[in-house]
Amino acid sequence: MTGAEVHPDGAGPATPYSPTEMMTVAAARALADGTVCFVGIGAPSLAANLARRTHAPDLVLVYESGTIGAKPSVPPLSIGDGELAETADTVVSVPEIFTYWLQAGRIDVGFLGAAQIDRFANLNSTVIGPYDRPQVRLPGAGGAPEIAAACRSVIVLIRQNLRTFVDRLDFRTSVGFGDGPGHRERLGLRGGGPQLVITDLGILRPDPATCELVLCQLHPGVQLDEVRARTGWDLAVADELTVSEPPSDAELAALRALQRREAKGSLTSD
Amino acid sequence: MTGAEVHPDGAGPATPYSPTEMMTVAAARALADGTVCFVGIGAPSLAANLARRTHAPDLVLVYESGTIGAKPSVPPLSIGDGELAETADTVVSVPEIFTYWLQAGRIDVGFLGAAQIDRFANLNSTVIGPYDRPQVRLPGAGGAPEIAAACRSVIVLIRQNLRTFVDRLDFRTSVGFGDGPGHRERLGLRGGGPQLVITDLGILRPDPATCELVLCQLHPGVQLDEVRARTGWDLAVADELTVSEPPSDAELAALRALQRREAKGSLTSD
Amino acid sequence: MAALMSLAEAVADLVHDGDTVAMEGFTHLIPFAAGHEVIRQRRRDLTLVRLTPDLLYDQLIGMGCCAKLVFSWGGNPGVGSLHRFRDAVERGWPNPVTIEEHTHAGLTMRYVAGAQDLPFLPLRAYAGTDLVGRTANLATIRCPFTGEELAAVAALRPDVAIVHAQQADRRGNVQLWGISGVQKEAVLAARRSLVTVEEVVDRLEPRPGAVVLPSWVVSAVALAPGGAAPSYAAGYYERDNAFYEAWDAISRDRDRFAAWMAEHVLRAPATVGESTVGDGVARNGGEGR
Amino acid sequence: MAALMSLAEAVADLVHDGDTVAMEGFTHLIPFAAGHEVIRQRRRDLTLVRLTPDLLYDQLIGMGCCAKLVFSWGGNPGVGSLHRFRDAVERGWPNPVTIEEHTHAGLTMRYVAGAQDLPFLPLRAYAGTDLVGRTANLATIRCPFTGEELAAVAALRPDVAIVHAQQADRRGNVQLWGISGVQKEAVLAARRSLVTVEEVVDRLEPRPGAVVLPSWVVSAVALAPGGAAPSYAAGYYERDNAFYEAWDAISRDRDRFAAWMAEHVLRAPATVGESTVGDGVARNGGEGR
Repeated sequence: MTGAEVHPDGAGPATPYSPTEMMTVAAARALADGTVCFVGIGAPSLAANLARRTHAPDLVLVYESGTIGAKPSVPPLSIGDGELAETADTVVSVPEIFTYWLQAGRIDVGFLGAAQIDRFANLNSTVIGPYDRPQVRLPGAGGAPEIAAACRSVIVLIRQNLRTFVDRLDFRTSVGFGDGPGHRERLGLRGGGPQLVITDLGILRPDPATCELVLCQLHPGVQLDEVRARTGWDLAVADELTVSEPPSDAELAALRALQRREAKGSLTSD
Repeated sequence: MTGAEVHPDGAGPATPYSPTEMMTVAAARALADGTVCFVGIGAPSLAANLARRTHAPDLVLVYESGTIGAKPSVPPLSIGDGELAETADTVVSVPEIFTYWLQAGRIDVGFLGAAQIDRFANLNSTVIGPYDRPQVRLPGAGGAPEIAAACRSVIVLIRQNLRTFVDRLDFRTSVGFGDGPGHRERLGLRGGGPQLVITDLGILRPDPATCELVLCQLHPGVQLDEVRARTGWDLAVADELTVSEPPSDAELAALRALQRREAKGSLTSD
Repeated sequence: MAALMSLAEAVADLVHDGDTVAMEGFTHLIPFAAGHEVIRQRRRDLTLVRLTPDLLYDQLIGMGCCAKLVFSWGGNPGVGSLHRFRDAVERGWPNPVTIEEHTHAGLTMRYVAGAQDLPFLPLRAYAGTDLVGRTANLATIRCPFTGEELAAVAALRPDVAIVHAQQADRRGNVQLWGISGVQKEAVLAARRSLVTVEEVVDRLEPRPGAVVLPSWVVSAVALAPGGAAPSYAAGYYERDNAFYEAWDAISRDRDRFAAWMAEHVLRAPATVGESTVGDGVARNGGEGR
Repeated sequence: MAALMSLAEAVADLVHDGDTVAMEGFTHLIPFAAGHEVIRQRRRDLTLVRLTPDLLYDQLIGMGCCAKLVFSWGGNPGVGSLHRFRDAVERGWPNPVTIEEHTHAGLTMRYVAGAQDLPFLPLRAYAGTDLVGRTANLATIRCPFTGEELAAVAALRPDVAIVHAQQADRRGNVQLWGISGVQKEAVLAARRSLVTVEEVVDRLEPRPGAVVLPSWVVSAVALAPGGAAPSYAAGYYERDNAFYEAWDAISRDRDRFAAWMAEHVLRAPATVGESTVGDGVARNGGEGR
């Protein structure tokens, strides 16, 4: 999850940063304070914890292991890390988290990653190749399909290239906008679906009319042609394409401190 | 719940006792040690706690308020009495007690009372008179229908007279053997149904073939004619009618000690 | 986020005439203080929901707040009948009360379905009883795998749930412990919720067997020390068993009931907007002893 | 009543070839020691069930114990793929493993239905995904009240559930605390159950957030200090994150995997009947560090 460093051109903050860091910072910024956020492990957890340490101290972190209101000092390596339970407002069973909390529509924002995404922000985290003769067997659904279905809004974090941004998913694990307008409603999905797709290149949002992902924002230094070349379909682009604010020194410092603690945690846990 | 005292004729223990005490002692005796017992308030709770203090110290008491393995020192006046929770092995929610524990068939013996019982041990605790124009509106179902359905065996405690032992219930709140053989199975009820009906006059058991209640045992001093006269249908009587062993001095002492504590608890709870 | 407000303000804000209101508490933590405030504010045409309508609902019914009762067991636990409930159902006094009657398991699963935002849940219940065909929101459903027929109950989504808890913190997070009944489900099933508490503390110390309701699923928290009396609050006070016994005689007669309510409930008004957390509602504790 | 016995005896008694076995623990309290004993006793043709087949199931699959896997997420949390799982599914090594694949919510409700002894439960899940039509024990059901179509999952009743807990008392009552996952449901859904524990104590002290399993719903309790390592046991030891990372390289190669298992698991046999509670199984702790 590292990339070539980006050196700001002098107009912004001076600290160089990686595309992955830009992605994480963009995700953190998307979380308003007080938001109730269903968090998976890895980039989403890092982004949510970064938000909590910067502009959103009252972010409510809910992990599928049942911890509600967790306030970890170190980004957890696993959704069951002990500190999540120790710092949580309450810990409930897995049946309860999926029924009383997620299914009931109490979560504002769900974070998802995936191996593949299509133009309607449907996601594949199950298999590359045919299901019965897999080329790469991925971990599978986990909580993703219900997060995609039930959260008021979903943020997808995914690196952008021809393996990930595909014209046709090998398997539809989680529904974004399905086959297009009205499909979520026909399926009875109650959440708003993916409203934000954050990649290492920029930010995409669904077109309200067509439900197709539209590139709305480029990260600093990224060219539009590069994004098109890394997208497996004919990419829709907003009329007014903006450029992401580079990570501030404060954001980078907080992010790196989190990652140092994470790395330390992973080596000294015994 | 008092009655005329019975004075043993000198062959048994010397202490006089009431028909109600005989009924409670008979109920307590029916509980083998180690039995998992779903207990309501009043006579059942008194009987179960008497059993726990005499021959069945490892009786497991489950109350519908969610207390599992409660060991109260005083018979509770309400199924939610604080001491039930304080002395329990675990306290679970009401949804859990009815689904994971009662419905799942984990209870050996359920105790039920009622305002009316019929020959198939169906019970009415809902209404006397027509449902829509009640003569006496009773408390209603509570946990009874599911206790009657799911426990491996049910013990009914009820005073016997023409108001309680009726040819036709005004309302079927809880199913005993329904309309007769095979009815429980057709209804999909998994528990064994009422295997024992204990009254102030004697003990009745269902006939294995007809499912109809059969008088099997008289309490000391009770005449068969009296029982027939207090039954609203043509009562079946066992070929070999036995007589209950009168309450022993130890049983009476334990029972009365419980009742003294109960009465004291009810006056000094503040 | 739960707003900390006075009980009078909370009831004025959250409970409206015609609402479906669930006041839960399974013999423990019964929200008497809040129910009394509903009586004082003279709410009418309420659909009152509760597994075990006991003294508090007897009072609400007798004071004419209730148009419909959804319940599974209506009695004075350990004592006998609820006379105001019976008078309403048997004789329509002070107003006719329609009933929707369940078993504990069935009404419980109506709350659970509501809390899960499912339209129904299946259960093994009701089969062979005369409740079938008489009780609304009850149906049968066939298992798509085994073909077995089960009962199904419709989700219950009260307009307001009212519960009493031992503690809230200053952010409005709530903790209750001991016998917890269906309070969590009632709050999560309801559109709005009010939690009265024995005290507001700086920090909720985790307790064995505790149910925690995060502030963001509660509409309002109101301080009401003693607010569960004459029922009990584990760790605070015991059940006033003598009052439960005394209620039998108080409630048997319409006039004596009315006089008792006038003296013990109506004459203790907490004026809307007057009181603030920490004093205005403390008086609700201890009444009816 | 749960029998207190050695881990080797308990596995010999309770786990049979061809059984459906659920070893649960949601990242916390994963029953590694018991799973290793299953490997040592060379159980075959197991249908292994688990929400999150991680390292333990990777080991069971790689050692040829598993004929079918019922799961919802199979990965090395925070690290990446499970290489033995992938090798079995992608290339049939050491034996083909068929899969029944759910979402967390769906598989969870299969356990819950089992624990409630219902044949199915409804939930909002799966709609629009390619799991529909590919996954057994999944159907749709129409709400009898609203007409809405929902997913339905069939009850799961494992032959055996195996979980790890912090403590049991001498009567076999079990207490676990911290993240408790679906352990209670797995045990209550199963026909038989084995609980390994960090220690046997005279009295279970009630803990915040604890799950208690009364002795009478557990088949056997076996002492296995360290028995959740390299996962963690809250209050006893932490997760060995370094081992989770190291497992990626160990498991990537078939030979290296086999050698590691031979050295760290197979060479630590707990002979049936030899050990008694208190010593025989303590050795299982700490392996894989």
